[in-house]
Amino acid sequence: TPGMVSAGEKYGFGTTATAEEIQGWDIDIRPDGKGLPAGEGSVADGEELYEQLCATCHGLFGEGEGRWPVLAGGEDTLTEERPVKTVGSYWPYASTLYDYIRRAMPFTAPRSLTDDQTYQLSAYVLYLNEIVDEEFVANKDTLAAVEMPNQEGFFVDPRPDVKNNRCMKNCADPAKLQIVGTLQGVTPVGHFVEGADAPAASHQAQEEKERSL
Amino acid sequence: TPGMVSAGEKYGFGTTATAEEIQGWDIDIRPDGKGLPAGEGSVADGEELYEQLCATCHGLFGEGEGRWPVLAGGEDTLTEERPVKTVGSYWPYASTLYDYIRRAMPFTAPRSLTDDQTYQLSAYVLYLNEIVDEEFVANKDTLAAVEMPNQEGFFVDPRPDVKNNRCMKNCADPAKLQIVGTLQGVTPVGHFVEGADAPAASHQAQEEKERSL
Amino acid sequence: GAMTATTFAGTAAASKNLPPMEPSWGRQLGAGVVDKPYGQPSAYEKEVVRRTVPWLTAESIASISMTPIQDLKGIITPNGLVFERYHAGVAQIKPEEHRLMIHGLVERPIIFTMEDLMRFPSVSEIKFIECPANGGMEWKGAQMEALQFTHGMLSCCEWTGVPLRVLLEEAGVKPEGKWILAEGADGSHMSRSIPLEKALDDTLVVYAQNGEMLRPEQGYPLRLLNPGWEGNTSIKWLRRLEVGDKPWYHREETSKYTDLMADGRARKFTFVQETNSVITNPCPENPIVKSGLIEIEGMAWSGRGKIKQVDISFDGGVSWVPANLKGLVLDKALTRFSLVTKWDGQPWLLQSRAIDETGYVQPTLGQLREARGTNSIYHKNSIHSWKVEANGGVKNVQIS
Amino acid sequence: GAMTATTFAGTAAASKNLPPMEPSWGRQLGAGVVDKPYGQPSAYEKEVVRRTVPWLTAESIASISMTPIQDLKGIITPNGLVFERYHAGVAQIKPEEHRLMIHGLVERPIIFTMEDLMRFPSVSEIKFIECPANGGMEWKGAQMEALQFTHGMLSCCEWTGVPLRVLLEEAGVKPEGKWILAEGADGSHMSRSIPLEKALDDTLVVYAQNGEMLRPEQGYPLRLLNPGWEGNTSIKWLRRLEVGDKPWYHREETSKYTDLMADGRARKFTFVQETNSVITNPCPENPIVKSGLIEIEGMAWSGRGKIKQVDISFDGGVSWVPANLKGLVLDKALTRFSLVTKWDGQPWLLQSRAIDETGYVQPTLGQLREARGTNSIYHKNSIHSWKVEANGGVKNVQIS
Ligand code: HEC
Ligand code: HEC
Ligand SMILES: [Ca+2]
Ligand SMILES: [Ca+2]
Ligand SMILES: [Ca+2]
Ligand SMILES: [Ca+2]
Ligand SMILES: [Ca+2]
Ligand SMILES: [Ca+2]
Ligand SMILES: [Co+2]
Ligand SMILES: [Co+2]
Repeated sequence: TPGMVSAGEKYGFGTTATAEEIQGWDIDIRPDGKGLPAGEGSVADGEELYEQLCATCHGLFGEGEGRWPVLAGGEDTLTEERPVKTVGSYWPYASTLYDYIRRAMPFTAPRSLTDDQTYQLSAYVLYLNEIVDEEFVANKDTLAAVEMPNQEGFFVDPRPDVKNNRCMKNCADPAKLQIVGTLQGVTPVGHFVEGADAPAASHQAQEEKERSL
Repeated sequence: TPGMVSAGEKYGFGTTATAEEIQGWDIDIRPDGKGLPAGEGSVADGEELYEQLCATCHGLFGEGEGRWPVLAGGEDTLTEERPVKTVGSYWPYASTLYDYIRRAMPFTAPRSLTDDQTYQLSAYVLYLNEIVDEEFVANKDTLAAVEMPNQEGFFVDPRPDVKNNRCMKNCADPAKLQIVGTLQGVTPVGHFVEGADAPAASHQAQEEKERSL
Repeated sequence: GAMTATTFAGTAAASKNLPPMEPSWGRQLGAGVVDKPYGQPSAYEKEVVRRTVPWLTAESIASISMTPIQDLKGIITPNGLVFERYHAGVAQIKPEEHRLMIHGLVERPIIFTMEDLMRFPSVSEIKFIECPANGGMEWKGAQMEALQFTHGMLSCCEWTGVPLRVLLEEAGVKPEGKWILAEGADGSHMSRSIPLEKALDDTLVVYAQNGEMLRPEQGYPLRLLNPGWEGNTSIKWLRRLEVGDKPWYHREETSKYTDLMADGRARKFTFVQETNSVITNPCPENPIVKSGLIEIEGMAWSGRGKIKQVDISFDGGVSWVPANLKGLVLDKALTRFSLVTKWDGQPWLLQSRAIDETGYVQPTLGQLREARGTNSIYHKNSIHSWKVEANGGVKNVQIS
Repeated sequence: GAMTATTFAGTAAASKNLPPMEPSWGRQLGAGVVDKPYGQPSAYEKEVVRRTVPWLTAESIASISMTPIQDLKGIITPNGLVFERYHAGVAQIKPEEHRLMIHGLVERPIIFTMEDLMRFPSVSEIKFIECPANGGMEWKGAQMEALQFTHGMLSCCEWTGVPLRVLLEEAGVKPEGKWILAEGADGSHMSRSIPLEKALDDTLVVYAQNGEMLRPEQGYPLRLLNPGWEGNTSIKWLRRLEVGDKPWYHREETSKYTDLMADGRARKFTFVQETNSVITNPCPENPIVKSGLIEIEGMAWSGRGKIKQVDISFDGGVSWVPANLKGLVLDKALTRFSLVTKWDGQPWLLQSRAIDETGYVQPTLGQLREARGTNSIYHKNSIHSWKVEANGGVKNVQIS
């Protein structure tokens, strides 16, 4: 009867994926090494490739050109006012490096690297961060075995972590309120503030004035 | 206290409209003549003006050129398969004619007529419909006094007028179902039916095939 | 759905973009943010547009276009696809110079700027708007070969504005005031008489649709919205509201938008859009492409309130099964219904029948014709029929 | 409102378009129907656009833009204004060649075409999407001078698609399956690990927004939607879902989208967008232009469910009055609040404080900073403060 479909019945839409189809798209890597392909790459080969493909944005030493991401350094800055979060200072797992370079880098030509090249670049970025030495050769065993400095630095979200009360009256001492104004001239407000304009939102203005992020 | 606004208090937004401001915009006419301005217009003057401003679309005799609206004729067609609803055959009040010409005609130059011209054209369209004779001069008294043929032809919406039941089974005799298909080739379906296309939706195709509206 | 009419198989089989290959779009960068400060649909959705039937009117400036409801999902109509109805084309109004005048039988006649109106507390409501001529081409027989043309004079948006009641209280309606004339600022100065009762009930004066300011096509910067009533009463480019003691009997409520009965007499002030429904999947534009399970889906709406139930028939109305309502069920808004079933090539005579919260049951075409004849043009809300053929094709038919 | 920042008076006074004159648009015809088969906003609404803050990112292809929430009404964000977040720009995907692969710990790995996905029964739900970095520029101090930049990484649409649960049942998740990796087809191949629990709860795989197919900017033709969770988990241009027994710890869930605490340790899998609210009228872009009655209006939202209550303070949090919720109050959707009051030039320190159905009360900035320091970038949902000055101007301030 129309309108009568047995519970639990499958729709049967789509086609079964073949092993070959899956393999081409199954690019992800996990901390336990699952997903790492065959092949290998040395720090030395990585250096050459990095200078060719990566240094223009990320800097020769991973220091980052202009506002492009910094890839190395930042040790012991995580409690500072301006933490520098890099592969070395922040990332918990080396597998993430292989995974991310493979899926997203180089920025302008994602998915263009071979598996070996990705091992080379992973090895070199680890080397730039002084996590491996110059003899290091990355492969699916050695990379999965790398221990990252900040591996223990993460814990599961404990929110809700803050408990406000629904106070309605006398919730604060009006005499003691501290009011801090906006840092002016760093956001583009030319569309509604007369006189204000885009220059205020340029990178230059920001470098002088930016407080955070 | 914030959040406390006395009930019934007015917002006081906007400005009071002056009599002059109102007068310029208060263009509407009612069947009882309310809204009709001073001035007047004869059938004879109307004829000249109509031929100048209206006949290209509505035809010399109000018969309508091409698909432009018919303004005259259609008496006694309201029960026919293809009723011709015009000022003469259908409209209940002459005031509507003055009102509509004043607010919307001529199509390409709305609000361009003087009050006298509007009287002239109202008189002439009534004359085309044989509702007034050639001596007729429209003004706020004579126009309000015109009795239209179909004045009694309207009654207030009695809906809901049809009562269907929520029958679920054996609601009709399957053997007696009459299925009538679509008149093909009058709607533009070239965007999803291969081979079908816009020509089928042209005015010409329609004139040959159209069943209704 | 938006893409069902396209053939996927052919091109795809030969493509370098299918697994296990990395598609071309995964190997390159796309445009950055604010490349389009105001976004557009994908270039692949070009077919999802408003369409008109040229022969319906003398030309496009006093005409109508239909929403591609065959391609829409959920209950919101995106602003770019809301159906159009013009009597003098789209007015291009400078919002700073637009005014709403309220006068007539009031204590204090007022002129509002847009800024004044937007200072009032606002309300936002999801409501359908439908032209009473929706489906009207089919009184005498089926002649529209596509859902967009049989039911597309219909849209549903979230509208924001001020209850007309609030503005009338501001002006102070005199005790003699019983009707309101609403008038547009466009070249047609479209005018309709609205009973004060409706105006004080749920009529809104709106300036926004789906979050942003009204589109020019929908009356920018201001329109009336009479929820559940024929669309033409919701005057666009609204500039004037006059309170009077009697209706005006203007051209759009005498010559047009009156319903001619078989006996030659006509109904006037036929405001309400009664309960209606239509199946959107399958439909002529969305044929069934494969055997197996299928979701019969559609939309129902009622100008008198909420949809309570929709039933579906597969055999031309002989027997019916209840469908499920899905998503939000709101007052005077489009409401989705759904029924999952199986199709294995059997011919169907598909119908949907909506029931609203007043208990009104959507009538058959036969019942409507019996009560009204075939000349009434407007308010054809009868049960609609699709013939599903053995190849999955869908045709508009009438069953009696 | 969209137009409050413009000066009306000057130009208008001298205009021939004001009563008693007949405006120019009443004396002419406008464009006819289907002049724009897909419509656009009025030319007078050019300022209502997405905007970015250039210095936030190296360039626009891996960047973010903000929705002009200061100009929006109601709860629906029109598709053209939904905020953007890209890691490799907007992918331009041929829908016929797009595939969704589900594999990993499943009985039967499947590849779906768009046509396959659109055959499943669909659901449509109004849900907000917010970037967890919304407001994140303000942890250390107020630096954004406009509402669009303090809270504009936020939109709310009606989304249509298939519950992920249905697709997972189709593939048959093995008992060991506990996490799902979702991956995009764009150049960044953005990837996030989603707990199976969420996937089986309310996660959707969506192909339409506000009635029409997804915009390219929002992942055309397919995206994930994790209601109430940080926007980046709702992977756009979705092409792959792998079921696994553990999370993947990819770049977007380690290097990014983890929240660094004052002690140097960081929170991971901080998915929920907690209860938040902001006043949209007045705000920096919508100063108070006249004394008298004013509707204080704003929006509230919670990733944990419905909004239950919003309070407003005029004195920087010393005392509070309850506001009214208005319109639809939906699960994980924007919800409007409102309070009508009077302003006669007195300075205000305006705040809003939302409470959701779990009883969670939106915290103060002080409380958040005390718990988390100022380096956590994400999830800054604290009570926001606007300083209303004697001239009606509104400034972004922080109060402690
Ligand atoms: C044209 C500029 C450019 C080039 C060349 C480039 N990158 Fe990147 N890289 C970026 C940008 C931009 C991001 C951040 C993207 C985002 O956040 O979406 C990034 C991010 C990264 C990150 C993550 C940084 C973090 O802390 O999260 C790594 C690792 C990386 N790139 C490695 C490489 C490698 C290896 C190469 C060479 C094969 C390379 N990049 C080439 C621009 C570039
Ligand atoms: C360029 C074509 C054109 C010209 C010239 C024109 N009209 Fe019209 N007229 C129309 C159209 C189109 C309509 C219908 C408009 C609509 O429905 O929105 C119409 C409608 C009418 C109607 C209402 C018909 C009905 O049955 O409802 C009247 C009366 C009328 N015109 C009178 C006039 C007069 C008087 C003039 C000259 C001053 C005039 N028209 C000039 C095109 C024209
Ligand atoms: Ca994998
Ligand atoms: Ca070093
Ligand atoms: Ca009047
Ligand atoms: Ca005659
Ligand atoms: Ca289509
Ligand atoms: Ca503005
Ligand atoms: Co009607
Ligand atoms: Co988070």
